[in-house]
Amino acid sequence: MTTITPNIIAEHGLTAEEYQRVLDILGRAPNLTELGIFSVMWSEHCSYKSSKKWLKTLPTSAPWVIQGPGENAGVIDIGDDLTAVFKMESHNHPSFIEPYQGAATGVGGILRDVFTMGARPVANLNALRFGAPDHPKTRHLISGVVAGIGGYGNCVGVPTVGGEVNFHPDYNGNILVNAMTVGIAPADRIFYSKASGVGNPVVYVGSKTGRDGIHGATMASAEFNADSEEKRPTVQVGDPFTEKLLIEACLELMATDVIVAIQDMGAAGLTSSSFEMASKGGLGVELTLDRVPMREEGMTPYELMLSESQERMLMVLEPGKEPVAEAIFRKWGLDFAVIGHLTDTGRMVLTWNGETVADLPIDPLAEAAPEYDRPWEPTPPAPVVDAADVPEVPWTEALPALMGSPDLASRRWIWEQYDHMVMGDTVQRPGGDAAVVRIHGSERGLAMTTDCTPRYVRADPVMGGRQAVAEAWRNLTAAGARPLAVTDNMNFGNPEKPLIMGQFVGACQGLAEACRALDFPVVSGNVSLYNETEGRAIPPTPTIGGVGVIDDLDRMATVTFKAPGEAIVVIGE
Amino acid sequence: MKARVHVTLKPGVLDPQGKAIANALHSLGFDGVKEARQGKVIDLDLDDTDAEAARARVDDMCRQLLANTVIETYRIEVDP
Amino acid sequence: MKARVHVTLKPGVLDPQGKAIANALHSLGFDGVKEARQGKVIDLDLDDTDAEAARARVDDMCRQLLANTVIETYRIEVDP
Amino acid sequence: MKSAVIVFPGSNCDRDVAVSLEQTTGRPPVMHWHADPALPEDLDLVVVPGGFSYGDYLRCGAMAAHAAAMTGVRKAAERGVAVLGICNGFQVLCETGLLPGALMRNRDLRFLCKDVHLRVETTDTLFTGHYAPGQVIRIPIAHHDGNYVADLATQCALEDEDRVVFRYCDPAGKVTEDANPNGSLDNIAGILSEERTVLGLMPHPERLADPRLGGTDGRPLFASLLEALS
Ligand SMILES: Nc1ncnc2c1ncn2[C@@H]1O[C@H](COP(=O)(O)OP(=O)(O)O)[C@@H](O)[C@H]1O
Repeated sequence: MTTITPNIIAEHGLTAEEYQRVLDILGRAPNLTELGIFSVMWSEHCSYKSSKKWLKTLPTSAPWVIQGPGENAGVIDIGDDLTAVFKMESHNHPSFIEPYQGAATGVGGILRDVFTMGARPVANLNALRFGAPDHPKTRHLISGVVAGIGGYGNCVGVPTVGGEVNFHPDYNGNILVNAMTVGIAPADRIFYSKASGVGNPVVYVGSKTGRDGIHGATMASAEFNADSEEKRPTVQVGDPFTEKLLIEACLELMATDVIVAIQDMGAAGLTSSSFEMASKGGLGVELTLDRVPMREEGMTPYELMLSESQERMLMVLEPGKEPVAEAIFRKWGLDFAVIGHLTDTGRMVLTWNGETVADLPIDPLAEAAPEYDRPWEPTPPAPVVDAADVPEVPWTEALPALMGSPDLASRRWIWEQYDHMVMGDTVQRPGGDAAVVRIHGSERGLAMTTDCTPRYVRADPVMGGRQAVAEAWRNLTAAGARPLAVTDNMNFGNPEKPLIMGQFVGACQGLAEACRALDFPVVSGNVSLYNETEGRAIPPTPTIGGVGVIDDLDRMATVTFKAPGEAIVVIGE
Repeated sequence: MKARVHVTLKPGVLDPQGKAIANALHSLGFDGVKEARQGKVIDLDLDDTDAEAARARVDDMCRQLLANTVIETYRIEVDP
Repeated sequence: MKARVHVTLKPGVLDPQGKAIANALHSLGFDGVKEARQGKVIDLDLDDTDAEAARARVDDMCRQLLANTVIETYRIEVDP
Repeated sequence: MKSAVIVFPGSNCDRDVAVSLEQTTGRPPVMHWHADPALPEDLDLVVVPGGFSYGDYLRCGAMAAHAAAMTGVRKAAERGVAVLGICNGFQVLCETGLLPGALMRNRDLRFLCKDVHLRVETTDTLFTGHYAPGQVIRIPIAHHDGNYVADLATQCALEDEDRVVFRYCDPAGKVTEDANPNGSLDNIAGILSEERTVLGLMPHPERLADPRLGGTDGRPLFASLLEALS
């Protein structure tokens, strides 16, 4: 058995203080598997330790909000006994390492967040930021990312209807790939992750578990030898066909009454899904890891718990209903395994070859997750530019320059690589202010958009945060929709730097103010911190994804001029 | 001079193609296929006349374009 | 027993992938690439123990599934 | 008119084409699961829809060609039942040999989703009676592998027997290299079988058969079938 050395602790990203907390909770030293579990549960990604304090200040309720932040995705009432389920999530780092697969698996992950809730995904959007267009890597990154988003979404058969793209040299070493999915679910069939029912079976479905994405840092620990790099790819490869099967199988099963709780295995796979389900239900869980479908030989409990293999889900079923579920998953050609059951011990117990390999208290671990009030400094006000100092440019020069600028140039090259019409309900294609997808079988529509202008946020985080929300709101109203709610994706640099933390705090404040003023609550979101290369942070990028409803598609508005001779009116200041 | 580059996924990387091929072969009744993996071969027709120089250049091409070394490995054959 | 199948486009069938590779290599500054063609390699891990029988079965697999003989040819290597 | 739509696990335009069939013919098609070899009796039309049948990782349509349901489709085709393959369906029909030739990766290697113009090359078919000869229509494409290839003998036969149904063209109806989105041989977008009862085409007529979606140029195809097959 591996001895836990300070080196191994550091490689798992735990500070000395955090490790002391581990010792206090367990009353003993953890083994490697347990340490791995703590490290992912307390990672920034899972615990929101730097951001939680500020996320709590966002407005999250309105009469039409059915589920705010805290579940796999937000849920809002859109009338006619239907709900819209949506969320945005980042896959920044993986997309920089391997643009095609990084972006593709990002789309896969956000789709799972949405159909886990019982919704059929009806649209994808993506908010992208790249470095300078003439930077040697940009071309490769953009073509890989776009092909990856298309490759995944096109195969799964969900139209990619919108998004945004910006360029700035400060993204040269750290691009942003934020993917959003919108789904529609019947109001009386929403599924949640809260486990219940002691003794109920815990079921694994989807693809087999391989050694994908097991954290680079953990590779160095004693169990692994020098040639392990080859065996432990940190980049996951997506399998959109399996995802399509998973969507269909899950939705088919959701039409029956056998699912108690369901959760996708995203980052930190089996660990966070089982922990979250048990923790929300105030229960314990016992898993027999030998039963997990495995793709490779010789996998260890540590690897099984930390693997980020894609296209997998965890469910709690009604007792005795395993055969119903199994038949559906087999019909769709997917793996299905009962890997454990719920207990009343409040502990997570993992066994392997008949031996207990981990035994952790769930609530203390979740409650003791670190939460930081990081020091922050407000962004110093940007110098005011005197209009007189701005050189005058004749419009005949300004207009072509603007039209040719990478930030304004047509995005047709991108969206033509996305199937934006599949499902037969795209009534407003990409290229307008907001995309509009008809609610199938009705004359109503959902409008959606993603927006953020990072240079405004960098100049003034509060104002920039407000502006992003206002822009999303305007884009929805411009399509004739009633804006209902937003999801956000907070992309920032290193929160341990007070100025960066100040950007985050300011943007949250701006977001909160605008959302409150517009009655446009935040129902889901994601935080991506530490977006830096060589000490230089990306421009602060709080991406907003807005959703609204159009009650009568005859009243939908589009951007094109309709006929010669019609009046052109400018409104606003 | 001809060069051939074999590009294969690193062991451990999920190979959806290979998986699909194995499944399809099974459903066609070809049992006994334990595993299938799919790779690429790129055949290049080069101006070079020196095998060693050619190999070095092709190695460059692989690292820059032909293989995605994050998930793939490659092997070069030069045919003098 | 391992078998390897090489699937290549028939000569005369225009290969968009190969052409794109050659163009990309040129634009990266690799002159002297006269032509590039891309094919597939499928590695199979088989239960068989007899090389001849294995070859015959893999030939069947190729004709039925692995190659589209309208545009592709294939070549089988069996590794005893 | 009684129709069926084959549903592979990775089909994703099955519902779209079912909607168009129902809208234009007033009757919903039977959705037929890929694993079932026995197609419903008395069918007039089978549709093999767009999508990614079994993931299409090896070659588009390669695995679908061996699906149980395709045995039924082949038999139906032999009996003279009309068969329509759209996009992935076209690829599947080529792989099964119900149509000649093959569909390769697009010339620019990219997936392309956009409206294109097509010239209706023949109206002497079950599928195009409601178009005018030479009519230019606007229909979307959405594919990565729509680059049609065939050997010279096939190319000549298609030409001589009036079996090229649609060609990519410019808005004025000129068949030019620029109007060819994917590198297809002779700008071919859709072809017929020798018996003229099987049509495969890359563009998606079901995507522009509803005014709400921005056009109805796809509708006459379904209307033609309704008239020819009822
Ligand atoms: N910036 C944010 N604003 C509002 N809610 C957020 C934000 N970031 C995360 N959340 C919420 O926190 C919860 C956990 O998010 P996350 O860990 O990203 O989900 P997942 O488990 O799907 O990976 C989600 O319910 C999400 O909606």
